[in-house]
Amino acid sequence: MEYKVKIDAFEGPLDLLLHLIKKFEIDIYDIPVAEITDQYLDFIHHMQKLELNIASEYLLMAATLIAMKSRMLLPRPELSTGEENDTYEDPEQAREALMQQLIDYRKFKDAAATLKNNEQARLQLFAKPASDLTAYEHNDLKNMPLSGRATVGDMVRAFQRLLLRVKLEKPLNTKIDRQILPIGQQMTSVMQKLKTADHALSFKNICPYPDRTHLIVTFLALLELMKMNAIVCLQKDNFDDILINLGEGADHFEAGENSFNY
Amino acid sequence: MKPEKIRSIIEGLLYLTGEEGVLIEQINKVLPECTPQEIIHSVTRMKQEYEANESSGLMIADFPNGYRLTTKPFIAKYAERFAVIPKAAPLSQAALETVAIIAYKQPVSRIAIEEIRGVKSERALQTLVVKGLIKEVGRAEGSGRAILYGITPVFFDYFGLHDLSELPPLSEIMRDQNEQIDAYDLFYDQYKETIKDL
Amino acid sequence: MKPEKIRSIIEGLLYLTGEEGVLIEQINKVLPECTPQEIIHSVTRMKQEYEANESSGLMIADFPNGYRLTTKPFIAKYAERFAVIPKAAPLSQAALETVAIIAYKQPVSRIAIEEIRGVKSERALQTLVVKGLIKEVGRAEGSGRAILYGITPVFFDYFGLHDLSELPPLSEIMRDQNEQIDAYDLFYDQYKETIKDL
Repeated sequence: MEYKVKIDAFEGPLDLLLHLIKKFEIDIYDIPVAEITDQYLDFIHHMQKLELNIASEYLLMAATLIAMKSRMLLPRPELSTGEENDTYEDPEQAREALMQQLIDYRKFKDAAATLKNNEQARLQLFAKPASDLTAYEHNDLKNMPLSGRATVGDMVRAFQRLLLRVKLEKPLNTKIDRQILPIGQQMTSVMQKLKTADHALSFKNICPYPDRTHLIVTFLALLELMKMNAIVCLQKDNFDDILINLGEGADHFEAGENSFNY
Repeated sequence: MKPEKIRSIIEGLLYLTGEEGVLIEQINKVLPECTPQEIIHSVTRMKQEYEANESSGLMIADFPNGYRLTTKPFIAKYAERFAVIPKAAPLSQAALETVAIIAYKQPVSRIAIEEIRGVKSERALQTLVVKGLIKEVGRAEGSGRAILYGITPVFFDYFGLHDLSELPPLSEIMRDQNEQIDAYDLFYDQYKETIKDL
Repeated sequence: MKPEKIRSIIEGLLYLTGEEGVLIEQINKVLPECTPQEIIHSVTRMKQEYEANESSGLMIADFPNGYRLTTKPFIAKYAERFAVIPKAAPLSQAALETVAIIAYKQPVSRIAIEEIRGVKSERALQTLVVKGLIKEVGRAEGSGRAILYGITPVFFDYFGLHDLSELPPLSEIMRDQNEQIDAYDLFYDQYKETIKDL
């Protein structure tokens, strides 16, 4: 007989027994104790030969099965009239109990399979993080009821969600960071924006995307465009918003998408 | 209030609350002039519209007494191209069995769970508590005063269930032997995945 | 790819990126088989549909090279009503995240908090200060002299704690996270870097 299944694949002795029952097409309602015991021990021995660690639960079940099997081979002792023999364990009862245990366990295993399907379906559904509504909240101490307040658990869960979210955003930014900075592309985009607007635009208007890489690329693009006289920058006073307008060289502007890559 | 307006406000709230979702009761507080029935009716229609609309990537998912706007399952593939979405690792087999037992038998002690599963279940319980799927709901009487566990609202959310009645009754699983064997095959397939020639 | 499918995928991405918005270029990476023109065309149509649809509370706003899904202006009134509903957990996700960072990392500046959260946290800090859960505990050295925040006795009272040692250790909070990522995540190292500092 071949053993191709590792013991790790089982959740415990009951799980292993269910596997053997299925594999050898045994009727769970009429378990042949001798046969199942032999198969179980055979499996365990193979695992031991491979020097795999067998959890104590498996060995305990082995002992139980052996005890059951040997008792079934012995004749049932005659009970002296009027006196119950407390030490005698009816192997038939033990077999019934094991059957019931296996059936119960299988029920929950099936229920777990249903839950697993639900879980799979649910893991396919994504949602955005909740919007920050603090802007709408009234910052009022009276608004903080003592009953139904947040628990440490709420805080910990919020923190875990945060860690997941950070992870969600991190790789994305990294991807943008890693790509070649498309300054040429950004130059084209700035020129397009200025031409469409037909008036001076502030730096904020040109690059409101709050991403550092983006700001830097846009800034570099502006510097290149200034050098080409394609744009002019105006600032009325120190710290005033810088306004950007089309320059004399605007009509001659032509930047390949791939030029000016750093 | 016009049904169109009701729908638009609920849609707005669904968007704003995102993954946290919104309770019927909360919608009702925002729209006191509507009855809960009107709200449920409006969401139900919106849900059907989203579902029927091939060109929409959104859908409305239920959780107990509330709703959540999510992307449709087929979007998952594209969302993953967009960002490394933290694949919430699915629960282990041990954790799934343990939470199934708790769902059907709550309140239930660790010992009772271990008796059914035939193995130690401490780690599985710990994982489930940390994930918020189960919690301590009381103490058993008697000397040990063992902790009793029950499921939490997060359980329903995690498995996309409204309430326990959506779980197949345990007795029914019992009745239909053939179905049971099919379900068992599913598990067997998983075993095969771990098969290695020894 | 069918226009309906393109639209649905873009809608899904718009929803998932929420207030952050998504760049045409990013959409293009998810849908390399489409030209930027096709993408712009699809979003423009979607935008018109949302606008014309009286029963939708959502709209698409432009920003340079990208789009953002947001609620229509009239929803603000209802968002306000929603925000003041006493919640089961009366602190918002934003406030809870912020106070958690402060509890574990105090004294800590706004900038440091924003670096961890990846979003502006001024409002959340303000809320927490007004509620008395956190307070200014000093100033950072250096030119900026940024305000440093720490937790207050109200914090302990509010969360029913005696002292900080009763908070679950960070390692425990993260173990669950790490279990989830271990096998899956290519960015695990980066992630560790992010949380190492906490």
